[in-house]
Amino acid sequence: MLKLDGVSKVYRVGAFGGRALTAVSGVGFEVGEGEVVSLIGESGSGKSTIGRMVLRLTRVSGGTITLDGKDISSIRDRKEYYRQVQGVFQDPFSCFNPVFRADRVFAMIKEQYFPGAGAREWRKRVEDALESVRLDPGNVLGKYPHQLSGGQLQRMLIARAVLLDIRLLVADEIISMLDASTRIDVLNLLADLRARGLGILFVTHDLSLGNYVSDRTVVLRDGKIAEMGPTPLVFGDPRHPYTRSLLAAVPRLHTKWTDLPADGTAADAAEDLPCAYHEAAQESRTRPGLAEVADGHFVACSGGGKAAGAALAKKTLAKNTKETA
Amino acid sequence: MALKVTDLRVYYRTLRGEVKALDGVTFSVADGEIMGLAGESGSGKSTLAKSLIRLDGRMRHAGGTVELDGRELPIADDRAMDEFRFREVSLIPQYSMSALNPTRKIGKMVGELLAARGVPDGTAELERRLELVGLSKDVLGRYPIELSGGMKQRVVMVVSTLLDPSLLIADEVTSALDVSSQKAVATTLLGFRDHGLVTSMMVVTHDISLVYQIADTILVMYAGRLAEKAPAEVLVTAPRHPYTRQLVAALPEVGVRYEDRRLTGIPGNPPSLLDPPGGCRFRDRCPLAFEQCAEQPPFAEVAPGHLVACWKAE
Amino acid sequence: MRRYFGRKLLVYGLTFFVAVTVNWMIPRFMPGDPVQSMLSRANVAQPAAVEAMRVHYTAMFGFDLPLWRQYLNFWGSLLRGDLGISIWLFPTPVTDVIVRAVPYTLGLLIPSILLSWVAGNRFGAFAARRKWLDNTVLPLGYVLTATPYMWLAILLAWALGIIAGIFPVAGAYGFDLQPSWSWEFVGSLAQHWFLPFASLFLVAFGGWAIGMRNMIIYELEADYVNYLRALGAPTRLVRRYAFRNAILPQVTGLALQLGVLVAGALVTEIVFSYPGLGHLILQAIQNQDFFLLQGTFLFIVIGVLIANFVIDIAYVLVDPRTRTGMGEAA
Amino acid sequence: MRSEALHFALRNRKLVVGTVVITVFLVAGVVGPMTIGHKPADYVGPAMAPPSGEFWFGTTTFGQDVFAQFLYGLRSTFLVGVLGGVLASVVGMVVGFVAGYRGGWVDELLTMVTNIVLVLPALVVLLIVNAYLGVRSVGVQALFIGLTSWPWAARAIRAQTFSLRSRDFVDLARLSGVRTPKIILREIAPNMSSYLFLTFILLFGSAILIAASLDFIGLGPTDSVSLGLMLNNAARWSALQLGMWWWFVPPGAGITAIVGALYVMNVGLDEVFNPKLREM
Repeated sequence: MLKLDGVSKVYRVGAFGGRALTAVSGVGFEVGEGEVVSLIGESGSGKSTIGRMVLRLTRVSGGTITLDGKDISSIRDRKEYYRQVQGVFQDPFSCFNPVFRADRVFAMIKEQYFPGAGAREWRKRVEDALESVRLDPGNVLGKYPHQLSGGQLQRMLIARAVLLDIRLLVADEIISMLDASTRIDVLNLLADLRARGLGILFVTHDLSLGNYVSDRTVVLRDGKIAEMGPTPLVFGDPRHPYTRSLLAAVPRLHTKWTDLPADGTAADAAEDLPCAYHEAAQESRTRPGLAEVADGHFVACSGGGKAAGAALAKKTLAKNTKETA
Repeated sequence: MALKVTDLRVYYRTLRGEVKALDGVTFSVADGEIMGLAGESGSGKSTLAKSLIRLDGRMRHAGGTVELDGRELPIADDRAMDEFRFREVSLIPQYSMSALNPTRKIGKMVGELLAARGVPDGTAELERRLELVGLSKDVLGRYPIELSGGMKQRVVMVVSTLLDPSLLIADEVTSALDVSSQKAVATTLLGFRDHGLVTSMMVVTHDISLVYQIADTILVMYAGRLAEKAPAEVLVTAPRHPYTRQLVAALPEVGVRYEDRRLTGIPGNPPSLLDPPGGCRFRDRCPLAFEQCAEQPPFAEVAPGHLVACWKAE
Repeated sequence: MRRYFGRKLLVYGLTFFVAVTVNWMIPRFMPGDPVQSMLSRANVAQPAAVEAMRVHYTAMFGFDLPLWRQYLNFWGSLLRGDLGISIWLFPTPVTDVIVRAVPYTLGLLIPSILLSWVAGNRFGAFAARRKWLDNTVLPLGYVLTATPYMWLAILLAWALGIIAGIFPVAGAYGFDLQPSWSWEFVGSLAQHWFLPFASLFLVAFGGWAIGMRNMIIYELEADYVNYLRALGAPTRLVRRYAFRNAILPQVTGLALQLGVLVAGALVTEIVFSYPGLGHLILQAIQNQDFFLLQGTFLFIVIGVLIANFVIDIAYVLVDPRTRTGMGEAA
Repeated sequence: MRSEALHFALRNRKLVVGTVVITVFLVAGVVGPMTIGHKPADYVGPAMAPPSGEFWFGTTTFGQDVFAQFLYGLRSTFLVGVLGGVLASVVGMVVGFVAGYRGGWVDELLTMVTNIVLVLPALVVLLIVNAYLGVRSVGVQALFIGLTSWPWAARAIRAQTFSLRSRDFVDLARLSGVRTPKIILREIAPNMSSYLFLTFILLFGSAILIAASLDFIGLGPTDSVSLGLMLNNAARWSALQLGMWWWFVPPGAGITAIVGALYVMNVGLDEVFNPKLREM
């Protein structure tokens, strides 16, 4: 359904576009109907930029994004596109205009897409949508955003997207600001939507969340794909040293970091492995820069083994400002 | 006992009345203990952390005492607290990226701070400790804007622990970080304790899996009160409070997939703390609730080092 | 930093260009014949002199040339320092008239701007410290900034000049004196200088004090202040940092306020018949001396641009962020 | 949230005092002239009379009623303030919104223009314009003041817009198919309505001050009385030397009171809208 092909994003920074900053380069993957694809990366990996490009909030600098084979930038009528593709963002509080009631997000949809709908009919639709995200309409309609919890707001935004009978949902870090006791329910909602045939692009920095809900995983690093494939393969048999070190750094609930092979050894072990890309046969390099090491499991060159691991170790603390792009 | 908090109450003044953000908490932290303080937003964990070092303008100390190394902390008296700050209690704030004065060179700022606190010359020690976290002493001659976010965070960590405080409070220091950076920061915190730079530590976080990695014990708060405190391993594997149990069960882990095991959250929302209901505050969301829950359960020891505030916890 | 100055200079260059163009354009948009309207008001008795002036001004405007030529000629004579000849003081060149007046205006402006800025900032920071001071001083500050410059000048002249008779209220020095380096003359100069200076100083002082007070209050909410406080830093240190950081927007504020301050000086000079640029402007308007008016305008614009540039340099000196090349948010 | 603002508004002394002062002067300026039987320029009384029961503010050298001039003058002062303030706010808003929302080269260009107008000393430009073009009515005076005093407002609004633009609700509106002008008007502007109002108040005050200076220099309206013109006349006819304080004190005091009340109101409103500044 959705297909990215060699997509790049170059930002011009400074006055009159003096310098160029490449946020995304040559990324290609697909999202099928009824499929959840998680886009995993650290801050600065370009994952949110990709989400914004799919939502046409940011222009594509190179490559194409197509929906059912049609270049999305050629769809003149943005509304027509947004009828099929919608997004939910990280900060639910920032998604609601604080000076208006929260249900204004629904009114906006009505105004733009269903101006002819009767008030009663529309209210029924909104209530149905709210119930489909397990919200009690009586509890949330007519309230101001600050009177609702983050979880409630985020569900309302999903309900808003559902009102449009969309086919693809871009979920950008939608649960990272929610409390632990409610975030899993929102995550479950994504799975429910998938069951209804929606394609979902789930952008996250949290490996365990991505793993929980997605069919396929794309691991991004510095704007490029490091590894991608069916989620069980990527997490069960990571072939790129970057994926391995990410996995090693994730705090787990029943295993301490100290229980894993010590820091250095894990990295060293990864480095000693030969580069999966170069090991692979020439004919398996079916995509630019990626080699297919198993069915649907692609991996990029580790960038000279040691370099990649060392780069991560260095990066460890150097880069932790939140991604803003 | 390094830290002993007894029936501490701190309220927030708001227009609609006082929010009982911290409503009677009693616990202690032993020498050398790293205690994780976990809870959701509105649980009172940040209020507790702030209360131990500096109440902000809208907070009111409504009762209870805090004792550190046998001395009572005058937490309601901003002036008197100054003597304890930095030397006895210190803080690594959530806002490390903006915690340094942007118009002063870092070395100069630290020097002026130390001089103002009556510490003779700390430069040599400062340089040594910067090296410990992998920074060269050159950073002292630079302005904060010349450092990366990670470097600033490390500088703040070093400055906060420079006077070897008895208690270090780390307030959500990892929440905005990438996984790899989280690990490094958490490990550095652990190193501070292991090198004896700080005696005990309170690590405030919303992320139980992270704090589990470094803490000896974990204290879980809910709606302004304590729910459970136990050794980290016990809290994660055998929690006794129904809230903790549900919370831990709601955390997805690497390897758990939706198709295999559908996790569930905790239905409902925490009560408003403007006028909280009497009795156990979790009872509206609690699957085990019964009549007795209308009465506040004591925060009682159910096993050595394991305290729970629940009538059903045996 | 190079970029920072580069951008600033570009803006100033363009501003100068715009000012000159406006200056050139306006007489050409004026209804009727500017030369005729100027001469009709000129207090010149002999017809021969009037004829000489007509020839001169018609040539100056060069109305018979194509517009672009007129425009280039205008720039040409401007760059030669030729601003035409004053009607009011015919046949003195405008440049000479202005150069004679400039020292008086600068003598008023520079001390009143600098002193009010320094004193206002100190005082504002001091006022933010105590509640009662804040509550009493703040309203006073607002009244001062809201006062029209000329009205305060009139009040001071009336109270201290006319009623108390302490200070003279007109001119830059006694009518019976000739400029010289005698004690008597300098004393008279200072006496005449004081009231206009004081009224400029007071109005500006109120503005700076309020600005500083608000800045300090914002600054004391900053994260670095909270951090310092959490580490038990004494109030003295915190305030010193806050003051230093709150000064930065005040430096920018100085640049923004320059136009208002200059305007204040002009009207104050008029009140005191002080022989600076303000006085020239009044005379130019009353005598329909457009060349003088235009020349004064250009002079003031150039002065303001130079002052802006000086402030930019000062800003770089006080804010390390501009020097590292990372904080190019200007 | 709204009732909260009202709650603080009514308890904010600065705001209340400022509003009362403005209202009193406004009523005096609007209603006052109707209660006076003669025109402000009429020679109705003895010359140079100090304040008395008949002529509250005394008379001028020519026997004109200073109080009548004051009331009429208030009217043009408010008029110039409101017209100039509104115009400057509108220009500042358009430039600020567009530059802040569009960004890129549009922003570069508008910022450049803004900076140029900002650096030019407004009063001096107005002097030239007024002297040549013979601007002699309150409306035209307000027009020129409005056209020269918008830059700082544009800069401030641009900065605010810039930070609001990156908020997610703007993206959400775009995802709902809402067009840009509507997003600015219905999403961004309401979020800074208090800020826009504060900007307007400051522009209002500064327009009054600029107009007073122009009037004083002798470039004021010829078709009406204003507080600045009264000062100009008083100075021109040596009220100072003649000790006729009743001639030059009221107009200046009027301007100071109005502009000062506007500023104090501004601070009061700022405290109401901005919880950080509220006194607990």
